[in-house]
Amino acid sequence: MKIGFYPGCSLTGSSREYNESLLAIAKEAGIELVEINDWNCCGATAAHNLNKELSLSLPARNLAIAESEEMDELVVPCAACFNRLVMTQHELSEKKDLKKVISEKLQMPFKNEIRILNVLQFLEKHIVPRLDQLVKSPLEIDVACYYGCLLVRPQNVMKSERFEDPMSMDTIMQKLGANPIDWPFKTECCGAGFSISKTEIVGELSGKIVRNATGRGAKAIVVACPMCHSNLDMRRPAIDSYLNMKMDIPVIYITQAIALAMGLTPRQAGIQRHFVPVNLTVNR
Amino acid sequence: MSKIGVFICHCGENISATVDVARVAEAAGQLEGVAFSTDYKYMCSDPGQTMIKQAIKENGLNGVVVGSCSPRMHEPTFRKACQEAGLNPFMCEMANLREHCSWVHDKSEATTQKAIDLVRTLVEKVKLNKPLFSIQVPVTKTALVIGGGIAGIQASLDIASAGHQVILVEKDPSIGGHMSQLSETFPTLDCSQCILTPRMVEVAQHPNIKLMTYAELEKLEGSIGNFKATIRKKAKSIDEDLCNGCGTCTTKCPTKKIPSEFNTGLGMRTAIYVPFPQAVPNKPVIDKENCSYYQKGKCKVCEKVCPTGAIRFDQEDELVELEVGAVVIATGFDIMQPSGFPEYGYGKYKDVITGLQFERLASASGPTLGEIRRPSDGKIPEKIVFVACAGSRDPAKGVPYCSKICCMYTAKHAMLYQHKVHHGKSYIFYMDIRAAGKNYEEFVRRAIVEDEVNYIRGRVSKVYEENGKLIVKGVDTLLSAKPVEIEADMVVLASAAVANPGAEALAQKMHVSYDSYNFFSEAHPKLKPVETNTAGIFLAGACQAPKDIPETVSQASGAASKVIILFSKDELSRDPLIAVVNRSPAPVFSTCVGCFMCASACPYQAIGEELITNRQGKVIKKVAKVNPGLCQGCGTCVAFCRSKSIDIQGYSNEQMCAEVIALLNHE
Amino acid sequence: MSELIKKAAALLESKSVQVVIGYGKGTGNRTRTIFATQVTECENLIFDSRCVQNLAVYLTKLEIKKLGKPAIVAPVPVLRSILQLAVENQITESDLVILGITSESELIDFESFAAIETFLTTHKIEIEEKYTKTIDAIKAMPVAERFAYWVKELESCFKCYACRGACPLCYCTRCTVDDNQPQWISVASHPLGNLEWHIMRAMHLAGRCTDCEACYNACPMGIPIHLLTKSMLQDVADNFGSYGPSLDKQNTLSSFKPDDKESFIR
Amino acid sequence: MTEFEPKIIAFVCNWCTYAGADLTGTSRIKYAQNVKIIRFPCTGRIDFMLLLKSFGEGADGIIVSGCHPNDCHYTSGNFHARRRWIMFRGLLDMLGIDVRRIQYSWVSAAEGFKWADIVNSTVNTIRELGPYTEYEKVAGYLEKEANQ
Repeated sequence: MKIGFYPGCSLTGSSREYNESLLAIAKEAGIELVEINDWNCCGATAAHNLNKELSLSLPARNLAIAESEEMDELVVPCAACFNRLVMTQHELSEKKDLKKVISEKLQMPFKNEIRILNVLQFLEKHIVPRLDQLVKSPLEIDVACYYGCLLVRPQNVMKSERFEDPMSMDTIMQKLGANPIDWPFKTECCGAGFSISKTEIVGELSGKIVRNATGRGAKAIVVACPMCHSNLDMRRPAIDSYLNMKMDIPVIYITQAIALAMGLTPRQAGIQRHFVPVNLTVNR
Repeated sequence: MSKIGVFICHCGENISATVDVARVAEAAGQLEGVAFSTDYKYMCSDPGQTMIKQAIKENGLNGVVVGSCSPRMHEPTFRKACQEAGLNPFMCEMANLREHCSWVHDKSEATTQKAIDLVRTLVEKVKLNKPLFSIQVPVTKTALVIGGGIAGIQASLDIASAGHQVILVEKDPSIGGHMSQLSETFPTLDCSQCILTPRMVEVAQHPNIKLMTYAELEKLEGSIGNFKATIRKKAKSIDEDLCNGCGTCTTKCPTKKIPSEFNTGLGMRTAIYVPFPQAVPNKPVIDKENCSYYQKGKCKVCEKVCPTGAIRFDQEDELVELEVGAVVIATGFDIMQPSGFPEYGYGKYKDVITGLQFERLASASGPTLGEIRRPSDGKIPEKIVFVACAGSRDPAKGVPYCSKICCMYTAKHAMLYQHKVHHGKSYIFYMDIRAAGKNYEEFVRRAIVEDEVNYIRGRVSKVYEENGKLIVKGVDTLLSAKPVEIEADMVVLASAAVANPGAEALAQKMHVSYDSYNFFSEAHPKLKPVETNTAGIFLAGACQAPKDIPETVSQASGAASKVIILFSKDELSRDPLIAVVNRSPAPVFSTCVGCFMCASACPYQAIGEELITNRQGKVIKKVAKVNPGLCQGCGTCVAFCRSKSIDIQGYSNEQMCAEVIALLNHE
Repeated sequence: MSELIKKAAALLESKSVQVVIGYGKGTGNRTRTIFATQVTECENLIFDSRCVQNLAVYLTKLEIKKLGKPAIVAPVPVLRSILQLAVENQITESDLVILGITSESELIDFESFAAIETFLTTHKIEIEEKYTKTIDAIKAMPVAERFAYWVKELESCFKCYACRGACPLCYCTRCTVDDNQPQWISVASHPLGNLEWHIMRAMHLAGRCTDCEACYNACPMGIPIHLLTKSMLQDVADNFGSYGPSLDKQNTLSSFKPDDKESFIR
Repeated sequence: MTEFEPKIIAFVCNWCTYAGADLTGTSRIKYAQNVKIIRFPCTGRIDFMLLLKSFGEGADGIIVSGCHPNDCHYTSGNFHARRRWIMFRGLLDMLGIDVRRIQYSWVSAAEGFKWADIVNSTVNTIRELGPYTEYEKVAGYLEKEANQ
């Protein structure tokens, strides 16, 4: 089986550590992730509000390339990219006429049959079964698993049963030795796209998330989306100013958590790249 | 020589809007064997039917095709019209030009052409139709009512009062159903038990009603007028004739901490128990799962204290076979399982409860004797949030429909709370207020205006606990259009009304249709709301769809009257669409070779043997024979028969072949 | 086979049976069926590897039935057919005497049909590898090519119905191919009629065929129609477990399991 | 050139799929005109010979549909039908008759949407496969003879 890999823009920029840690744990588990050749923008945020055909063509081109490279699965770690790719696949499989139109635009064969995995699905399928052997230094801390909006939605496409109270990340963290706390902000909005335009809204929304996680005793927030990470980590000044106090809870990617539990070095996990310093060894 | 009449209906504009009906009639008129063809605005109307009758008489028609709606709608109408004109009713067929053509296609040449094709197909079939005569079967004038809630109680009483025997089967130890659990009822606020229990007693005392509680339907065979039902009477571990209902056993039973089903887990019961004080019959059963004797082999306290020696530990389930002529299904509904909404914390937080649990809290016979006290610490809640549409109208929860009763009972709950806790504050998150019903809207107004219940239009996204309070996060979509958070002491979820978990299996046992939510399907959404697609089986109450008490009672009486109509005659006619083994001249007698594969395939054991003998009485041949009383006309045997020796009347090999050829060969 | 002759003669002598159906010497190196009604005729009975006709076909024929109660020489393929005919209520134990012959050419008696079934459990139908290979090769062809292959193969069929006549399980009083109300199958031996006839024949043998190859052996044109029934035998095994006649097992097509698996129904 | 309009015949049972197709109508869900229904009491009644006849009479595609397993109005007609379809499909496949041209489905009385979907997707499939010329050629032999 050939597993493709679509990084998207974030993983090559603001969330390089997500990329590094994902590739590191895949390597550790003996899984090859093949980056698809000449990939392009997924069209997240703007395209689907402006130009329907463009917003479908952009992801479709990436899917078609993956098909042409004979990949069976395509891992898309960024939740926003994943959402665009999955929605495109869903819409084009529902609407055959539209698929014809898009296929013509792509000017390459396009079956629309590749299996797209988000990071949690990838981990569940390929990494979790090998964790028993791979976990070297369990993370014995309380963590808050934060899913955000795009990983589990929309419900009718993702077919997730617990889309208001997902558990998949919690289960993985448990396998790493951590104790995922029971908390109500798993899928609350972090402020998402307002990160740049209206930072104070992010401060309020992300602030409530950070406060609740801290209040319930979590020592780290675990995420699986570059946007969530930016808002919770990079926007800490806005958060602190909304909460009127300094919050020091670190925010890590699930892949980083796995990397650390596998005994990889902090540098291999890329945790030096965060704004809020990460020190998970405190309560070991 | 075929002289077929073709009658094309406009159905107002339902057909004529997309199909060129005049062209269809014209094209039909040119078909070989068609002697008369016309179109008309409403074929099913009196003038329409008269037109058919006249045409039959004037043209000596020997076959009729009506191109109109689905035969599932009006086949009986037109067959009857033909009969009145002296034509055998089974010489009439219908082409489905509405449901299968005009309603599903846009106006176009292709649509008209399809209508012509459908009519031609049925014309070719009807040419091969043969006059058939209804089969008379005797009617067993006993009704089986399944479910002893208010629907089953009402239906039983009505049928029994008309003078017929009724067997009422209830799966729980007592009849009464959900209605017996309710505190007070909207919109009058009269006490549910006060109006229900007299009816329950009436059932117990009625000479025509045989009550079987703690019993379930195991099997149903046969057909309208002559069903054979097998009932499993679960072992109650009690000799009901000896038990005098004194209740000593239930007070002495040492296993006392079993969550009471009747009190929705808010109260406790013993292992030998009567579900509630007014139960009918007022005799206990032993819950084997929780009884120390059954589980550990020790105890028998009940046996020791029983003054009449009525305890029977060795009692076993009993299967009872009953002959019945009609069945009323009145199995009610259930509420959505708490696992359905983890975001509301049901099951995680003790003070998040369902509407049904609130009924028990508010009920004078409930675990708090009618005081609103929250389950966690028994405190009187100062602030309650009610969440309407908890699951309902939410496709993501698998319940896209409206549960219909929640708007009203939530208003009632808030009202009852305000009446009992004057200084308390109540909030209702709602999507829309659906209060269509006599005095319903006025009732909701009263809750808002007089009892000052705070209605917030918006949905709740999350309920979580913080500092001993339940934080309800929702949105107010009207005035502020902003997220709201309410710190509540208790949250009541108006959980969606869903089909009973056993509904699907029951439907399959009885071969009645059910919808995608496992509610039983009525035969027609408007005109046959109490019938099922299986003749002789009727529906009453919330097993068909969520409904409130008045509606349930009306439907139950409706179902009862259908049963009474059925029982008004000693015999009923059945369609003769059954299988027949052929006969041919000697020395062949029948092409059947007697392999009896048809017999092993028949779902009704309707195929037996027939010995063909010569004049001296010597057996020449053994062939299959269909018992017309048992055959239901599925035709499975027909498709099996290699030598085509068995055929089904009305769907014969010749007819089906003719249809295939006609359908595929136009121009 | 002096023992066979002795046994047959004794049966006729004692009037236990009125006719012995068996193999005899034919023209050239071939064998033919003989119907011995006299003790003396029994001497003509032979049995060797050339005796491949399925004699069970005569058990249901009216002309043979008229001769009286038969004894039948029954090597393994015939035994299978006898068992299937018993399953289909065409013969009863008292109707005939079975002169069973094992694959080692030894005589064997059967007290009952059940005894035949027990015996056959050690002689299961096995489709030879050369056939499975051919079937696989045909199935591997592109669909249009496969169709063309069969149309070509069936082209030479002239509807002599020898296949039907040779098959012990084609015992219908009136074959549906002869039914004209309705006309199920196009009459003449043109491609459509041939195709329909052979589909119907195969379907009517679905779950019943005991793989005796009598149809193929009888075909004057050598059309490989036995590949159709063999392929269906494989389908029976793949979808419903074992194949082969059995007295207490329902016939494949007149029985079902609620959890029968398929992958093509939406 | 006009687009190829496939001729598709549907064999459906009275209790589930026929009623389901009625529901498609009452719900006013649109579908292609190419499919025309013949009503049977039960899928158990649907003789494989009728399917064969349909191809012989020029059908490009066939839909066979009835009650879901366990839902048969007659208890088990659909179970028998399913076995028969499994065997028939295998035989047709062996003979090179294109099994993609026969769509089997379970459509209940409540599945009006599903019926429309089955119809439309079958019409699309048959449209892509094109007219069944291979079979027509075989069937057309008769006509040619008659015309001479």
